Amino acid sequence: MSGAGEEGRLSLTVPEPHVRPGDQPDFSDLVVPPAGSVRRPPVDADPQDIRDLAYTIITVLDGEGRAHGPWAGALDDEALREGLRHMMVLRAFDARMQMAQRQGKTSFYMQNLGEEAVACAFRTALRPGDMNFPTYRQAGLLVAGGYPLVEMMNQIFSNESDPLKGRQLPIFYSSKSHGFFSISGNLGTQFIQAVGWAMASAIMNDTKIAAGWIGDGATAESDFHAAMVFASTYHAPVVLNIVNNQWAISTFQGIARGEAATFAARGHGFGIAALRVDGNDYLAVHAVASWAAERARRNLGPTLIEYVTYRAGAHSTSDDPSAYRPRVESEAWPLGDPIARLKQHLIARGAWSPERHVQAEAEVLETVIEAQREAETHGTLHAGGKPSARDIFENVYAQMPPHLKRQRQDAGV
Amino acid sequence: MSGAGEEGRLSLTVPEPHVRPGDQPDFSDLVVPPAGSVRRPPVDADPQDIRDLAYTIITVLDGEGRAHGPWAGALDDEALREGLRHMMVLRAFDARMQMAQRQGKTSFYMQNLGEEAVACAFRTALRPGDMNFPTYRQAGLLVAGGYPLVEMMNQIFSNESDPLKGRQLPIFYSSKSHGFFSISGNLGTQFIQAVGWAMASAIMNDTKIAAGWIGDGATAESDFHAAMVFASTYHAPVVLNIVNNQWAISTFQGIARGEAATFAARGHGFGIAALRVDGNDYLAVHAVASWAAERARRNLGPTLIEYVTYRAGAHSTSDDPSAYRPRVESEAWPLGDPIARLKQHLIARGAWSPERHVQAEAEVLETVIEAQREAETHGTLHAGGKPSARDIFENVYAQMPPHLKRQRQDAGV
Amino acid sequence: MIEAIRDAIGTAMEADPAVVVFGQDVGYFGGVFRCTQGLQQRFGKNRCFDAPISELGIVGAAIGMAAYGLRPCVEIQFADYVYPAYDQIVSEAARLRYRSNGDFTAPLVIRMPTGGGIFGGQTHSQSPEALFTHVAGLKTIVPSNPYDAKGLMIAAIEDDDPVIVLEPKRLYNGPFDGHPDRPVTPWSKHPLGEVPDGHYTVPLGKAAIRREGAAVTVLAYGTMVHTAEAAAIETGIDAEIVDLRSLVPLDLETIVASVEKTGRCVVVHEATLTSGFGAELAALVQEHCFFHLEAPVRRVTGWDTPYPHAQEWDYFPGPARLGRVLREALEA
Amino acid sequence: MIEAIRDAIGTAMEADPAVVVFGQDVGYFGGVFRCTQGLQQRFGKNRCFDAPISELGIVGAAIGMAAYGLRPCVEIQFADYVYPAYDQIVSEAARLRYRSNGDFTAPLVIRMPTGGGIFGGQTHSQSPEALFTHVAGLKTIVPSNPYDAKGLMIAAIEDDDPVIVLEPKRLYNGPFDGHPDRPVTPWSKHPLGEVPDGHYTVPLGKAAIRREGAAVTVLAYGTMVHTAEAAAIETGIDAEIVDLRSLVPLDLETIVASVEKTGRCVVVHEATLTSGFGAELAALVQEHCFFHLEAPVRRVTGWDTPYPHAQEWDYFPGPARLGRVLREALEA
Ligand SMILES: Cc1ncc(C[n+]2csc(CCOP(=O)(O)OP(=O)(O)O)c2C)c(N)n1
Ligand SMILES: Cc1ncc(C[n+]2csc(CCOP(=O)(O)OP(=O)(O)O)c2C)c(N)n1
Ligand SMILES: [Mg+2]
Ligand SMILES: [Mg+2]
Repeated sequence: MSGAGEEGRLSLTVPEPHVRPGDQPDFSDLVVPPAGSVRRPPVDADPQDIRDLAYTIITVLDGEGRAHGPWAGALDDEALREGLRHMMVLRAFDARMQMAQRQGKTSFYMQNLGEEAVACAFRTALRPGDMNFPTYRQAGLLVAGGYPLVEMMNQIFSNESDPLKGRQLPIFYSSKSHGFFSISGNLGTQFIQAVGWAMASAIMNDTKIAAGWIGDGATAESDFHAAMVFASTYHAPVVLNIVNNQWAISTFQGIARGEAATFAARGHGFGIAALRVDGNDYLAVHAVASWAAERARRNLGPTLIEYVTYRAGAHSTSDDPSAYRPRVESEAWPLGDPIARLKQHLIARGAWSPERHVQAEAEVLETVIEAQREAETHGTLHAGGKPSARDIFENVYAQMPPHLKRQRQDAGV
Repeated sequence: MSGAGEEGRLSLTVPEPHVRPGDQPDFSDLVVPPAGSVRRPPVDADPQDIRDLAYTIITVLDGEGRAHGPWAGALDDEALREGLRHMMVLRAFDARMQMAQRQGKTSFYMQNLGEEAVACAFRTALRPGDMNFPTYRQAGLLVAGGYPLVEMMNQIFSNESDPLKGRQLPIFYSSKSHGFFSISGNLGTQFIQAVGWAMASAIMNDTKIAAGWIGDGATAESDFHAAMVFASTYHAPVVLNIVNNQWAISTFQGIARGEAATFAARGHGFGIAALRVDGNDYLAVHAVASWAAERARRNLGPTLIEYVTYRAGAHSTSDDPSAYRPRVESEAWPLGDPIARLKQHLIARGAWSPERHVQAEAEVLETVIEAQREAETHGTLHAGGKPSARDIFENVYAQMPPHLKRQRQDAGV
Repeated sequence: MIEAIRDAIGTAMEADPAVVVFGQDVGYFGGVFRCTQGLQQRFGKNRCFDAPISELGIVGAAIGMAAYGLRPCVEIQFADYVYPAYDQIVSEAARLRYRSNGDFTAPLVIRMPTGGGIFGGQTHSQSPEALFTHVAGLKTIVPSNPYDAKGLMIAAIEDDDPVIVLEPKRLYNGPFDGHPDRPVTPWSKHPLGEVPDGHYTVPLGKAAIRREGAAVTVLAYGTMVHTAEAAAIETGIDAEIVDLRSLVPLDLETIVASVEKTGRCVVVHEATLTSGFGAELAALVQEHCFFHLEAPVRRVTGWDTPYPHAQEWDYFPGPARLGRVLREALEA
Repeated sequence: MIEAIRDAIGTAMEADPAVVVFGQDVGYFGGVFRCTQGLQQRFGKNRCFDAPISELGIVGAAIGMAAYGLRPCVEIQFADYVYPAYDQIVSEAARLRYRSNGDFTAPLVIRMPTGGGIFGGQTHSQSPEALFTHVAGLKTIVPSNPYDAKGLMIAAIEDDDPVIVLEPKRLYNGPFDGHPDRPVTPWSKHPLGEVPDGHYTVPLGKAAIRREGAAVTVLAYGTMVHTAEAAAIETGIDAEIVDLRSLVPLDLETIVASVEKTGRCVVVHEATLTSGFGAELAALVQEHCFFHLEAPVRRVTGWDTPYPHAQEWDYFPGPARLGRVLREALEA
């Protein structure tokens, strides 16, 4: 801090990442405690007694893929293999759709690369009827929730079978039946909506809980604050998830976080239980998510979770991160790759093998390609079946008012 | 928390004050440590090392008016008598203007009753050129800053000498020369503006600092969050003041605070130094304000201060608090009355006497009445000199654009 | 009109357990204008409660609740304070049905006192209706009397789309004709002050002719309906006064029929002139009635300035200013 | 046009140390559309820096800075994301001078890419100009070419009032005439693509006639200026095209002169129809040129729906739709 300690001329501090393109990656700030070393409080813990959990990182898997400590052990082989498959499907899906965008089959795409564990593992802590309020980087919720890949692609291609009738940007999915709230392009807005949904469930003495999602960068938005205030005041049965993937387009997390040690610590000023977890550790994410979900279900109030992960890809197909961060930064990321880590763990526990993995990769790719083949029979953005121009005028209101009827007629559709 | 601990039906929590009209006041939740017992860290303390200061109450004066501890001792007799006078003037001013409103001389009024120490003592920690971004309940900043009472009244009466030309609601003062930013009717907005002003001072390598002001209720607004984020990120030389006077119109502070222990704790999630102080203790407020101002001046970053006080009067002349809180609650307020406490202290230190106080009361009243007499020669809302209808059209823009000229002509003024 | 609004909300809450009410000071206290008084006692804290001072939070939470299946009816304490919630209204409530193709919807009501006439200065006097009418997916209504207030409010709460309800605060305690110097007449003396018990609706999208006339059509809503009546009486002009009631959807048919009959049209509102809803009305009228119009459509509105405090009655488009333009419209 | 904007901001920063620039991704990276590229290197992190993702914070902090005496020029990444800042813009920036009687002012510029044509869906395509033109105290400008973009931007930064600058993103890389199927022509081939070095201004409040004509006046701004040119050429109609450039203040004189000459008027914009700025234009034109008008003023605009993704070209008011209305306007 320039000028600190002395009275005199003031100066502005603008946080800056340690490294920029050309520099050596440097994650020395990221202190990761040994796997299994962080305590697991009871779900009815008083938030003020677990403040330490916001300043650490809950990790289960060590560097050799072995599980440790009180957060381990909830998932059996079958569940873990299923989790691995979800992440592999998501990664293959991303790769294919990224390519499809390059081929002009759609206008835009956003990958989940490197962050697959967060949404995929979280999803398994939920029950039917629970509702997610996701951002654009939680496609894993749909994949792990069994939503058809073809439907996702129909949306991405804005084709004649697009469930959203071509109205939304690619990947802005919506599925009430799969507990996936309509994605907004406006950052943050869904966070307070999740709290409202959870309040509604409480008002109706229902049993369903909600989960809100937000990126590290978007925590700066006003909706984040509103969500914290309302969740705290009404003790809402909601899990509030911050996916800290280190970047917000070109802006490193320090700009949104400022001088706070962690994003999880934001919970403390609201008396909200806050935990920080290794977002690339499927087991840790699942365990923490389950803890928070149970807390919500028992009417014990909201939980704020920060997932420490890394956006390994570009922000979107409109972005090229080599302009603002070292090309090799992703490889230097200390928490590794979520798929590689779970694979290693499964092998270590004798429930998987390198050979089965190669075979699974092929199967997964085949599944995705098969889905794409089917989706493309319904068209892609500029070719084949399309939603109708009439769809522009539908669903603005429950019933079309006279002025829209006039306009639709004007449009000649 | 209903249903807590068991899975089952959820239910909504709506915080409720302990008491309502007819009940006995109950401030048992308010834990006030002994005067002088809270430590005083160096101004360059790391925010994370002083988190305890957000969960306590810094008090200097004890029940007998004696000063104690490390936060005492900065002000001499003269300064304290001056402080007493400021608060007495403000109280007399309030009483007269409240009456003037009842007499129809203005449309509206808001008192500072019971909270006089906060703004009056804070003001003395500032230097010329520093800028406050106040709410409507910091008239003490003007009074303690030597702004003419007549000008304040001219504004309140919207008369021909109103510096704001009748445009603003009564008490929505503005005075750049007195470091008092134009009051907005929109809660919260000024908090982030204070941060921006402080950033500007830092950008220009200036020496001036800013102070933002917000009520307990208004901390729920989005601007509060923006202010915290920007102050934290850019290490702004700003003092961010939360005046927790227990009420937001009819709503007790628990609705805005939720499950947090204090409002000061909101600073922790941003790495901002946070202190909680007895807002009815002139000495404590002055000491804490000076600490924070020095911190800002030394470019050591922002400080968040929560002043624990009590809105002893109605919210405004449009409000009747007996509809939502016990009539006698104010008398039961554990932190007493700021004027009585400072008077007691001055007497205890031999610098004041009951007789001088009575005399001072008379002088103060005379001063206020004299100012009112003068202001009324320039008119009151419905009688005497008025701002012009032409003033409606001025100062919308720096230069009046053609459409406003046409409209002014239309208006025939 | 306060009683009518309270009655409407209570009736809707009675009829449907999904209706919940919250906002600043609306719970225990019953709202600063007392529009929700008694509802917490009657329906419990679960269904009527105080909210933190976050308009964003109030509307954002209401959207989440609506997506769950409730029908929140929330209060913004003054229309002047709706802007912090503007993003949630415009980007979320208004577009949720569209962007999810009907998978999620936001049937909520956002009530707010609007308009001037109470010496409220710039932050207690605004009329922001045009900021809502421009937004596809919203409905915007402005009642001018207790009968309509109740019927429109119930219709709004039962509507499956987000509805903005602007309540002219100067009408809360009686019809106000724009003469601040005259004593306030209570609603009990006004034919539309009588409010039937129980459930009824006034449909969104239907205007009402408040006064038949042949010389000129006045398009008005809210407080201005009464000001227009005063202006017609005082000038003796045979004005037809159309109370729009609902701005979106708009009853264009009634408007066009009236203007085709009179051949002249004056639009009046309290909001600032430029890009006010009067612009839309003037544009529509000239478009649809061009060959019937004998004079340009004129607008009588608040000036393009913030709403001043002391000069309230120089700002407010009262009967004198309206009357002058009515006369001019007849002379053109 | 990107280079022109960057050049304008750099020129203004050079001329006045009080000009500071910030917004999301505008610092190191230079903005997602690269409009601030190189400014941080040139002027230092003190004067060009990244901001947290809080539009409210960006504008709120800028108001504080402006009150201090700086001239902030901030970027909102897309106009669609301005709503979280709407309260600070409407309640604060726009009214600060007024409410403090000039004691405090807010000379700031809020830039934002606007309009459709890039398959951006509902959140990267909006044209919210009418939400600013309704607010007294704001100025709102929309450049249609690099020459104007630079001159207007410098004028905006030097202006003592808050100015909203809507930058039609579809024009960033070349004039776009509404035919998505044709190859993009670069600005270098367009006469107004040539941008003089150094300091110059285009005054706020002056329209430009882009094409003289006698048959009908087209009022347009931003991308629609080029669409209108295409429509005129393709229909062969002798249209006079007025590029408004500044919506508030508005060059009513030029508009009235043109319509009095042609006797017909068509307004075109991308924003939704109802309460769009076209309503204000239509209202003004019929008011001021009533006895010269031979046909109603017609509006060609985006539909009253959110902006769809796949049906972009059915939504966008292209030359075909405009051409059809031009023909109808002549026949009326
Ligand atoms: C209100 C709003 N402001 C700005 C944007 C533009 N924008 C889109 S994504 C993005 C970065 C978000 O970063 P983060 O929240 O960390 O999420 P991530 O992309 O890393 O998953 C920005 C600034 C937006 N979509 N909405
Ligand atoms: C944006 C906004 N919302 C609502 C209001 C209405 N309002 C005025 S004062 C007030 C209560 C404020 O309480 P607090 O912040 O605790 O300040 P206090 O009055 O206690 O000093 C409310 C809700 C407002 N002025 N602005
Ligand atoms: Mg991120
Ligand atoms: Mg308060």
